[in-house]
Amino acid sequence: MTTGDERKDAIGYAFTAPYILFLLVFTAYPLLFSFYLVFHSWDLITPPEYVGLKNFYFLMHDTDFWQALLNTLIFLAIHIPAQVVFSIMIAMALAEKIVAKTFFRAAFFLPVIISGAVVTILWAKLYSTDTGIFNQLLGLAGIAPVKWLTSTSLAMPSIAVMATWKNMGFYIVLFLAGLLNIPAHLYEVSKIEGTTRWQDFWHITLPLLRPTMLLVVVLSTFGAFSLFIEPYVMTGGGPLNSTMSVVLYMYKHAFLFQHMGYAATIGFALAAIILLVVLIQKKYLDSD
Amino acid sequence: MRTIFFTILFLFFAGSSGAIELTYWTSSNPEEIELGRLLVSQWNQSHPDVQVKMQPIPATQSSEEVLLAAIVSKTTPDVCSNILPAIMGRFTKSKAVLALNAFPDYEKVVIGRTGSKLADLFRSRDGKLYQVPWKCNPVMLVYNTAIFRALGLKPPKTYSDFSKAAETIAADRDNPGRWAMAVSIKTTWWQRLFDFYPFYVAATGGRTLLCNDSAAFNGPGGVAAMTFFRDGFKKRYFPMLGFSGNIFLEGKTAMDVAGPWAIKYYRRLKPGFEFDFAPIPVPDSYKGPVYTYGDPKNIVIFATTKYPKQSWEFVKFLTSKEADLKLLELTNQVPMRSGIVSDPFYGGFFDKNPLLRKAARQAQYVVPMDESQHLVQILDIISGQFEAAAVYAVITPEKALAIAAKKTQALYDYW
Amino acid sequence: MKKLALYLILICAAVSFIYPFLWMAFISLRSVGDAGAGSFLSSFFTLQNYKAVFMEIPIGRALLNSAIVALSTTASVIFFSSLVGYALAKLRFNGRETVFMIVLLTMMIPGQLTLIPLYTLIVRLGWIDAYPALIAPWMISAMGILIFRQTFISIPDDLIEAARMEGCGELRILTSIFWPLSKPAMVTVGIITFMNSWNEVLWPMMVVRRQEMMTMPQMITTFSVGGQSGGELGVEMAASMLLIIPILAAYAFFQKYFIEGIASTGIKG
Amino acid sequence: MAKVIFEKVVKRYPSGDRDTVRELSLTIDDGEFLVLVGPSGCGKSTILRMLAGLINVTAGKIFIDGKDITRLHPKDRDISMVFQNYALFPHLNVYDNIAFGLKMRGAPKKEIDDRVREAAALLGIVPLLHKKPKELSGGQSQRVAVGRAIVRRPKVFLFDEPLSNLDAKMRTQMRAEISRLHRRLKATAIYVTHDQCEAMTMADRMVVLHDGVIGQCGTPHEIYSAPRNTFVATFIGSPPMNLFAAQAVCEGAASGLKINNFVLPLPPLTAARLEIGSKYTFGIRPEHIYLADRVPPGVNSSVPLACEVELAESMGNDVVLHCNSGGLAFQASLKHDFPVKSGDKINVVFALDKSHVFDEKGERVA
Repeated sequence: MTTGDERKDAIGYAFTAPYILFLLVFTAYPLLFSFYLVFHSWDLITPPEYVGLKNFYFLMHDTDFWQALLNTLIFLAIHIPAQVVFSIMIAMALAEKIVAKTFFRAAFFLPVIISGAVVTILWAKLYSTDTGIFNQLLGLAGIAPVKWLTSTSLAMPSIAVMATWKNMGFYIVLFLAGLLNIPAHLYEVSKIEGTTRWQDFWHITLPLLRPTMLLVVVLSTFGAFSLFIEPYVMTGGGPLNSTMSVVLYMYKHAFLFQHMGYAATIGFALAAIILLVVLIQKKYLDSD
Repeated sequence: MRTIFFTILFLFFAGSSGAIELTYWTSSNPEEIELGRLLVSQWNQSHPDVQVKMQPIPATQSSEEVLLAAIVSKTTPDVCSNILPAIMGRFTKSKAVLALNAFPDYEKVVIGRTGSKLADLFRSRDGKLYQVPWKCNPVMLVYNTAIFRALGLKPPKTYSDFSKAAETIAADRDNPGRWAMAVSIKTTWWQRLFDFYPFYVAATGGRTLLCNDSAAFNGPGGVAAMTFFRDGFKKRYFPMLGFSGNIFLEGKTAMDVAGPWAIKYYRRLKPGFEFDFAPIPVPDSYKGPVYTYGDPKNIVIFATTKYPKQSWEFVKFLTSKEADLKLLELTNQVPMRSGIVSDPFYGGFFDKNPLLRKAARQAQYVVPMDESQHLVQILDIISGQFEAAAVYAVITPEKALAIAAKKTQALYDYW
Repeated sequence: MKKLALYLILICAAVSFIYPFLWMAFISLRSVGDAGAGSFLSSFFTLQNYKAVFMEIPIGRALLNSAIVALSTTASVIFFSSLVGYALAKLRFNGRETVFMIVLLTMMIPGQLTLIPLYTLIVRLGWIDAYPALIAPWMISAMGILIFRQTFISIPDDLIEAARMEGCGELRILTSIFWPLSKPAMVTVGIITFMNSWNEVLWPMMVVRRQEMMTMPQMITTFSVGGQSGGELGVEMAASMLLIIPILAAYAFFQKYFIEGIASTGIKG
Repeated sequence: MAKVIFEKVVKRYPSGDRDTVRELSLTIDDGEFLVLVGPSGCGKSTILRMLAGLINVTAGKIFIDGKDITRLHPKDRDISMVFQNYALFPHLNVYDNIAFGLKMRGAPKKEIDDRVREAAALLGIVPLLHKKPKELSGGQSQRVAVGRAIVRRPKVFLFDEPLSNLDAKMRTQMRAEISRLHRRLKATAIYVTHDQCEAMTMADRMVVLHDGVIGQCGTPHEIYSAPRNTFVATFIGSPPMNLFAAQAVCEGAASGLKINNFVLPLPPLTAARLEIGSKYTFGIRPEHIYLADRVPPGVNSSVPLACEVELAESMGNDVVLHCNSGGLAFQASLKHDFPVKSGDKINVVFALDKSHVFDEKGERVA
């Protein structure tokens, strides 16, 4: 038995060893294997076949993939701004002195903890053309039923609205924490200077929320690119592929067609795109 | 008490004396499970040395997926009787199944039962036969006889007949909002096996989707079938919404497309429901026998078996004359046995079940699907184009089928 | 006046967040006959939808599977992540900083990249339709390591030294000193892990095919999408309720930790 | 019970450019209360931690009771330690904190209970047993920490600056209490502090450390009255000893030290050890400087030195005068029984038999 530092060395290795092993098996190996897969065609049953850059070439010409990417970007373009705007609004309301603050916070957080599968199944009913509550409400106002999920132009926005509803509570909490971090004396200064609340918002609140904003945008980007269960349950990717997300498309190739190499290539491309998008966001939100 | 004891004792010794155990997978629908149980218990009683253990394939996933996963993990059973012939390409490619030609009495058994014409449809490209043709479910038009009677309609034979019938149904003032036929707008690949594909097969006089690894479906027959559905959706013969439950059973549509397996299903869900089968409608100009998709399911012996001989004996037992009668009786599906309609052995059954006589007659004019590793994907492509051309009518049938053909071609070009 | 508008907005928003779940609970308790449209309290409540769920699909088994998977994943993440977090925070060894960098780096890898190879790995390991497939790849979390490291670093070294003097080995120090002192971190990591594991649906759909091995969300998704529910709204909603009740109970119990823990780490599934 | 021996112990930290502890050899007798004192960074805590087993020894050996414990785990050395920040486990109450070590060693419940209560009674903390550490004051926490240390009845007690977080009054009180406790337990104790006052009052023997080496080891009195070098001389004593650069000169028959512009005659015994012409350091403690007209009887004083009081710091009983005599600055500590204020001109004398002379290297000459 040894003492002090050397012993700590040994124990340090012993304590990190499970993680290193885990990392090698479940992160490093898949990572390396994905590099292998993108150059191969493999259906899991017959031996993998080296195909060079064929997977990438097919990907470039695969209109369905580009459509799926475009769909996902449309989802992003609606989901993220809506998320940020509404979350900030509600967070600012919650930052005021109000009663039952915990109740409101808990209420907004409710959908966050609930399985996306359940939320989606539930909203599929709410969106139903004949019996859903949205069309019932519209009916009360004398408006004809809207095809929320069966029209090519509305299906993806409908899904984006639902996803915003599901995740908003989480971002409200983040923004609320960000808002409470802004020193109160800054607002006192501006009060003396006689600024309007709107000016306060633009010149104090928003700039100081920037770090939170970046976090929110990056996290929701990661989330948005993982879009899967919502279209899987609600639309199956339709109508006319308008809600086919990249992950759903990848899933289809892997599990319906057993194109492991191609599915890995899609994952590879998607990861690259995610990192690119996040880098761009970082550049614009993290500049100072 | 004592008998139980001795039984257990017997089973114990029987077990330890090295009785062979075979695993047999069946489809998971209740009728086939019942059939499987019956046949297996008969077999086990008469073959104490070769005991068969039956297990239904889990219901939630498609059988194909389960079987592929089993092949990957080398946990395939000895015998399986729920094989979609179209998927066989991948099984043979991965050497997962036994070539049955190896058994000396194979010719006698398989050709003797099925007839060489039908058996040849299931012959692999290398000329060998890996599957025993077992049963089929000719996909046919099924109609609500009560509605047809009330409106004075006859089952439509051609597209024009169909239109006329549909107009009559739509004009029925007593039942507003009733549609002519249920067609799914879902794009899951196998949905097309109950709309586009059988209509395509019928319109082309029995052609399949592919010909020499290349799309064959974008000819006049395919366009005709696609146009039929496009017009149907356009004229609201088919409901264009995602529906739950069986709207045909509920009387919301007058027709549906289904195989004879539906007979038991309908009777179970709605006793007293009146329906009848008819051949799939064809284009007005079509002459000749009406073919359809047969939805065949075959039996294979997996290469993982340790007891090929015993397995083969069991397969022969499953396809025996008596077993085929049980198949008819319990599942209302049609054995792929030539001359079954005229065989007096089955005559009694058919007399009692005229619907199945129809199905058995249709079974003489069925085709399977092509054997291709890309089949699922090709059906998925067609499904997408079906949605575009027929359901939403955003492109013409010709264009849709051309795109589908091009995408199919790309599959063969790249992989 | 302004306050009034504020409350009006908040109440409307809160209603829109809670109403769907109330509706779901309501539908699940309503007798089959009048599923569909209708107002609250229009009929009496019944448990027949729940009975139907148990009759139609092996939901009990799915509940058990989900519980096994979520609980063992959570226990494992807490144990192993705190082990690594302790080493990174309090033990000195060569390569410690490298390991920490790796932990941070792995958090940046989009999961989509490794999903397919991970699946093929599971196939090769023969873990399809088995618990290890659902548990093993999620046994240690980088997020957990990070949270534990940050928490542990603020615990004074004195306590470790005192414990060593008093006869503790390192594992003992972790379990009987650091764990009790980091309850909020443990609860945070625990509930985030439990929630993610309980709600996960894509991964089980990839590695589980046999119905007996399905987890709750997967079972309910296939039940709903696969049409097994036969379009019976009440049954579908009852199945969904069974999925959310455990997490709601956990939420009610740990509400404070749930929100604050997640806010402080900025991490979710 | 236990004799502790350090044998040429070296400690080098991987990051450090030189040894923190250099070839330390030291024997601590059974039952002795040894204080390690020195400025921060002198290596005193390192020595303690090496003995505790909390850090490893680079070279050399440590023995307890003749047994080489250099590479044993802390728990196998039979020692206990009181930490500067008390290091009480915040999640355990006082009772469990004290009982912790016994529990870890699997002692029977009954025995644990008896011993904990005994220790608590000894320290007067019985009413606190069910409190959590955060409810305790500093003094109470320290008592609990001591309780945790004594309950196991180890061979050696280690104290790592245990009183430095307490306020002055509490410190004095605890100081006395620890001393009393030590007399009662008669265990070997090693006490680290940077506070010379604690060292002087508590130690049987003290070790003044400087840059990883022992400056001097001896009883507090030895170290006070005969510091071995200028470091020890200035480190021990408050206010610190005055040191003047000096040169040995011979003026007539008597030799003396020339400091600044005056010559200090030395007693012959001292003078004999000096080499004329060499440079020396002359040291005199402030308390050994007297007003020329108030020299107590029996003091061998020097000739009066005229100086100006630049600052008079009254300490109540004493007054510390900051004096300047023609550029020579020094401090004198006088009994506060006469009026003196800044700016006054006074004459002082040095008590020559209490003076110290160090050579150029700073080593004691006389």
